[in-house]
Amino acid sequence: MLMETDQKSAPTGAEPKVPVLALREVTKTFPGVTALSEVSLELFPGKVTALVGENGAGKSTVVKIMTGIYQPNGGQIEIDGSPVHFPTAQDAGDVGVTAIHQETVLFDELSVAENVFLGHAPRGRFGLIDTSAMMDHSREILDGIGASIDPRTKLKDLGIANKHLVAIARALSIDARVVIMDEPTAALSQKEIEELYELVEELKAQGKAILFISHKFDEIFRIADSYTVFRDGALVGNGAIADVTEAELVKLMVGRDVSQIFPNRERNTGDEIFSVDGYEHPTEFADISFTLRRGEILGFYGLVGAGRSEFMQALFGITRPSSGKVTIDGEDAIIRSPADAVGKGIVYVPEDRGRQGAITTLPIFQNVTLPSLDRTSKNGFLRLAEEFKLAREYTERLDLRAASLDTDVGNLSGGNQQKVVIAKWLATQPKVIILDEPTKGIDIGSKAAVHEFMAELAAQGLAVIMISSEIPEVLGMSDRVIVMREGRIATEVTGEDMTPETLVRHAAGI
Amino acid sequence: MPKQIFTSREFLLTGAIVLLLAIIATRFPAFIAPSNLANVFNDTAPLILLAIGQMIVILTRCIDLSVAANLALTGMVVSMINVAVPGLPVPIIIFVSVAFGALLGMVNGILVWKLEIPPIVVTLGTMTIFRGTIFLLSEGKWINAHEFSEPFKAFPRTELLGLPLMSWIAIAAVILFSVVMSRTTLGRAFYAAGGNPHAATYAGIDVGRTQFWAFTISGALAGLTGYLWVSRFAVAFVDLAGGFELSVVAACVIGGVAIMGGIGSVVGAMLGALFLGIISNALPVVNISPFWQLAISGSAIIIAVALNAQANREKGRIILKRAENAT
Amino acid sequence: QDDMRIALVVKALGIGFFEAAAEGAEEAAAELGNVEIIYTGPTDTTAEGQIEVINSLIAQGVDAIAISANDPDAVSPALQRAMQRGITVVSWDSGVNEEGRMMHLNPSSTPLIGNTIIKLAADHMPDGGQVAILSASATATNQNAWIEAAEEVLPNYPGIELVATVYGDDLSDKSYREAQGLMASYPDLKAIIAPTTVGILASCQAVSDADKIGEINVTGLGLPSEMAGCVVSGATESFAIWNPIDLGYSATMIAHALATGAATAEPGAEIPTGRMGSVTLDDTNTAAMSDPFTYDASNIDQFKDIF
Amino acid sequence: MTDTTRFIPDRLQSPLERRLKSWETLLLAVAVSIFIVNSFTSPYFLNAWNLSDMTFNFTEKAMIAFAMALLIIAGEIDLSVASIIALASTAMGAAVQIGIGTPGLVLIGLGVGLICGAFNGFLVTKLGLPSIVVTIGTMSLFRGISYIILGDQAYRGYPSDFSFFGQGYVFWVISFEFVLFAIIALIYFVILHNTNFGRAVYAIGNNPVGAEFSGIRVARVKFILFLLTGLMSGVAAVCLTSRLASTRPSIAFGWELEIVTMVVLGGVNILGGSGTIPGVVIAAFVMGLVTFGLGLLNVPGIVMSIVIGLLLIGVIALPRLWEKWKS
Ligand SMILES: Nc1ncnc2c1ncn2[C@@H]1O[C@H](COP(=O)(O)OP(=O)(O)OP(=O)(O)O)[C@@H](O)[C@H]1O
Ligand SMILES: Nc1ncnc2c1ncn2[C@@H]1O[C@H](COP(=O)(O)OP(=O)(O)OP(=O)(O)O)[C@@H](O)[C@H]1O
Ligand SMILES: [Mg+2]
Ligand SMILES: [Mg+2]
Repeated sequence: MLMETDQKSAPTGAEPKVPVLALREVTKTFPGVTALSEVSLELFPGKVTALVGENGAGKSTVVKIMTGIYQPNGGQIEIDGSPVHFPTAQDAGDVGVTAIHQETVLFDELSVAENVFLGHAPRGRFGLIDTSAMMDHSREILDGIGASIDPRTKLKDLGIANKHLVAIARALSIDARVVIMDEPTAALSQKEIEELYELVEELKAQGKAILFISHKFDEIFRIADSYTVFRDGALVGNGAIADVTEAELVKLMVGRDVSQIFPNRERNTGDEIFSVDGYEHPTEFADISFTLRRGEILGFYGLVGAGRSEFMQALFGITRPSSGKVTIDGEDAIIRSPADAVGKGIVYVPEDRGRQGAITTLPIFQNVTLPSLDRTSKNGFLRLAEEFKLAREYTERLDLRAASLDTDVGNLSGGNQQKVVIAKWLATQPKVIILDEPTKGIDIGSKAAVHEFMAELAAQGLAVIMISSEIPEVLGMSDRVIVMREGRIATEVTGEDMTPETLVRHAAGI
Repeated sequence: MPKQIFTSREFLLTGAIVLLLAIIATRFPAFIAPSNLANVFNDTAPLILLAIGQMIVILTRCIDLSVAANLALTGMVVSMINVAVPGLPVPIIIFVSVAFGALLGMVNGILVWKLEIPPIVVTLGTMTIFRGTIFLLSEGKWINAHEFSEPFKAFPRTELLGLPLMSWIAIAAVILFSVVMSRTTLGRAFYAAGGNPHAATYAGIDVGRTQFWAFTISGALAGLTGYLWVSRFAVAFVDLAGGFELSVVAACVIGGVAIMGGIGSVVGAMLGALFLGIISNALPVVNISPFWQLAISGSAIIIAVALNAQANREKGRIILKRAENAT
Repeated sequence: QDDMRIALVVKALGIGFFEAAAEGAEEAAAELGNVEIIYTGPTDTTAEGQIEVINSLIAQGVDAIAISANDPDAVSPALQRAMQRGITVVSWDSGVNEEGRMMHLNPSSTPLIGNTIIKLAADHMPDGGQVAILSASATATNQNAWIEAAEEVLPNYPGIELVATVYGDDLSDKSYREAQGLMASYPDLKAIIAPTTVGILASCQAVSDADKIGEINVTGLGLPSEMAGCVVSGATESFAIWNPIDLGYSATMIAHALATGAATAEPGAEIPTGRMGSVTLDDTNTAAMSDPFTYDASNIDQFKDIF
Repeated sequence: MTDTTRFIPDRLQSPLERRLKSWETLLLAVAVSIFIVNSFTSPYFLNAWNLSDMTFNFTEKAMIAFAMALLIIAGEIDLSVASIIALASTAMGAAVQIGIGTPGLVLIGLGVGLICGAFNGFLVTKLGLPSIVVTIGTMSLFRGISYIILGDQAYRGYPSDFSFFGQGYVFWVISFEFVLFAIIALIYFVILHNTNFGRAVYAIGNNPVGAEFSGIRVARVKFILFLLTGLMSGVAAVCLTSRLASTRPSIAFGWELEIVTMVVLGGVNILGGSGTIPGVVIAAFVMGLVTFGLGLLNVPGIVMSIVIGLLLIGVIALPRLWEKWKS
């Protein structure tokens, strides 16, 4: 195929070859939001391009445009230099563009093989799907990535890590020329992450073009050849990874200098306020006991799937433990539902913000006052003025950014949604606040704000429990760390013992 | 693998049907004579056909409340055609009924796909509109046995290898759709679109269009059943098969189709239909007052949905090692 | 506004029997002059549907309502309200309880119909045997009265055994299935008696489908136009019916007479019914029109084009 | 991006502006136009007594529709309401036979409604079954019990003072039923729009998991909603039985779909999360006006249902078509 080699729209076009896939001044708008404005991006065979940017910068939107899930409003997509259209995901697959998406987009009720091949299954006689060929192919691909999964099992019977491997197998099942990975390591454990890096190397060696999206700088610097930075839907920089430092990247992303330093806290903890004694559940956790003081931040570390969320949700009354006791302020507390927990002063900021944390289709003020209606209402009758007052008080304290208090929460950015959830709980004036992965998927700028805020809560005398899978965050924020493994407490560490090595060792059980 | 077969919904339902037959046989042995069972099957054929269509619709997270009205309207249309042109050969009549039914199904499908109106609202509306259209077409008049041509009436009763054609059509539909559902892209798309619509878009499946095809198939089957129904009972009128849509949904539910979409099978739908068919045929002969029928099928639905829910209940995650070994 | 408006309310629109009755009503209207017939009714045989129809007739201030009721009790309060607002209310075919109408016109006398339907069956069963009844809805007053009357005369027909009474709700498919059920439950069944035009047709179909023509005789009340096929095929030896045209005609005549004050509805009163002569009210203000007439292969061709 | 605290206004749009652009306004316009059309097409329409009679076409259904609206907003549905009427009416009829007086009858009617509602609520909230199937089951079950009790019989002989509920007038042409309807509408308006409970209903309908995680007792709220729906069915049963002065098992047959239609026409999202009581009130009037207006022209009921069906789809489809056409 003959191509013209001069690419006028390519920002820095020193690459020798023609890009396999290129975006030219692509724009994408949603009602009220411009997700992408005239961005350009080029992917070359055998090269890994890292795409970085804050939450909502438009990274996943680019992925969806490249794979035919969204249609751009302007600009064009080029394959080997000639313009193409991807009306559906199928069309992108047909020319060899494949993606591991940020969310796991698979089918619980279908078999592993069908998940791998849905939409492009091998055909046999009469154009019917050739089931046995499909099984064989999937087994080959799964073996290829070191996953020993029977392709006949239903997807719902797999654990989260295996599901992710199936998603990867699906991306590899078409003979791809371009492989896109949108935060592929977010749900994987360290071991699986290493395997993924190996896979990336292998794909690279096969001459595939790779787009790699991540918030983790260590891995970007480890595997990428070049980088592209988005800010607020616009391209703000690109180049070879060798020519850039982490600080420069961060500055490009956020538009200002950000330090990864955790807030300095005065660690003066008060009296014991909360204790858990012998919490047990038939399948999820066992034998959990600990205590907590006023003004203390207790970190919970563990590998993904260690059962931290499950245990916290039991504390919050979502699931019932089979035995165990909770004491708060010296009194026994019986918690059978979240309503009970809130009544006792225990609140929980869940990991799954969109589904569990906020009611995204209701306005901000209603989200904030939902658990506090008893205080804003009179004899069970609503008083809107009181509600606005309460909502304003707490959202202002958190420096929420929103157009108005009656905007639906779903219209806010991820970080601001998190603030609404926290405001909702602070308005109930709790004693213990549990934060489950409070900074997961949150960009570096917002992250610092959340950390700042946690420190402030502790300073005000709240007892804070923080689940986190990021070691720097756990070490930087906590006074004390409990490490969980397979539903049990592996160890509890304080002071000098709080080192990355101890945490990892206990979390992995080595 | 065998364990999977024995715990499958279809197997359990077959067991329930055999048990039901055994109970009936204790009071009325002649009921399980092969000829009578063939009769029961033949009687249930319309319900089976409609249940297959409904199952596909429910798979895609929709519901089609207009099936019975579609059946009646198509039945009236082919009857009027038959009255107007008595010489028209039956194959053409069948083609017209399938095409016309499919067309009505497409109306539902378009509204769901292009305007994204919730299926229950769409089909609630078209249900009354279809019925009303029959009234407008027929001016409310019935078409009775003596007005139909003989070949028109004879078709579903014609016997082939000892079974009426009506039964053969149901059997053929079960086989055809079993293959379609398990071995074609469209069939798998129904499962995918209903099981996880979000993921389906990512896999290149147009969920709306898949739903459109589900409604079209349901409509086509309803149209075909419309012809079979009017020719079998030799009558067409506005209220033909009134309220039958609920029996159809009930058959699906009993057959293990999950109302939230994504789960169900053709064989299950057929078994669910047979279960209801056996009950309604058996009550008169075992001398239970027909007034019990409604309460019995209601209880069957509740029990079936409770059992299905039990089977589908999320087991929760197993994190503890000891619990994993225990199960 | 000088036209007198008489509403003929039927059980459900579209049933051949009532269409024919409406024809008779129009005939009466033409004869009387200055009378407008409003032929109306619900689309399915429910009392609630009829009440809505009655309410709108009251609102229009019609002069008279002649109704064949789906439920003798449920429609009664609505009809009482009609009478309070000065509307003449008569029932015909299927009656309303006494409070709800001024008079009721039976198509024929109940004992006579009861006897006829048994006799129709017995005539073709020289050796006796089992018979079953397939009725319309369980709430249809007229059907129930006839069945009761039939049971009373049963002892007069030795050897005839009534084994079951089932209900097809005047739905063809349900009636068909009930007929099938009867044949399955009573292998020795000799006759199915269906005192309803829908039921008799469905039974006929069921019997011919089961290849039992000659074994089981379907009889009862039916319209010649609809029954012609059954008689030809032999599934039905004979059946009976009164003339629905005459019934609609008479009901209209009576309603007109009462509404104009030409006659009063009271026990013993004689009300003229045009070409049909006149009817005499008994102590429940009920009158009978005429005897049912029997149709068989010999005369069906003559009547099948009329009604 | 500055770091100073910014002021966030309470609202962007004034409540009045929001109301003017709402569904209710559109529906009100429809209702007024139908009213005007009716007064031109029939000389009998503008008459106090006739308008009063018109209200009987919808009051009983609307009472249930209010409770149903809350249930649908919370993401559930109850298709058994008409069958609850049948069962409650049957119970009252049976009570008449043993000589229970009017106050007792009312209590029995309401009590049976509550019990049925509790049964539905139990199946849905305690066993976690999908309400659309559960209530298709109980729909058959409740009416089936009526058939078992009554068979082909009817209960009559209600005490004469019992007739007040369905046939009595409070003031001139204002019927008791209409007054009851207005009071119930007001109560439901306050419950849904002005209480904590109503806020919980919306929260649950928008995101049941999020509501649970916010400390709302989701199961309890849903259970209460089923109870309320059962209770309102009981109230409607008292009115309807009184109006018909008799009970048969087929009473109120098919009402469930008309009630759902009324709720959806009133702008309640069938998928849950949004809707208002004024919307349902106006929808009740729209349906009453359509059926009564056409009734005055002696248009058969089935043709009216075409109009209702078209309205149902039309009022949802037109705004969407408009949007599509604009963009
Ligand atoms: N379907 C949609 N409808 C409306 N707005 C959308 C939609 N999808 C994305 N957006 C908006 O477009 C912007 C870019 O979103 P995108 O998901 O691409 O961000 P991202 O860079 O992938 O962020 P993250 O790091 O959180 O994954 C955001 O403001 C988002 O709210
Ligand atoms: N088998 C599985 N199927 C589906 N999702 C799973 C599975 N296992 C884990 N997940 C999801 O992966 C995420 C992490 O798992 P989990 O919540 O158990 O980890 P954790 O130890 O509690 O810690 P954390 O909350 O920090 O991730 C959760 O969102 C969980 O729902
Ligand atoms: Mg993203
Ligand atoms: Mg977790």
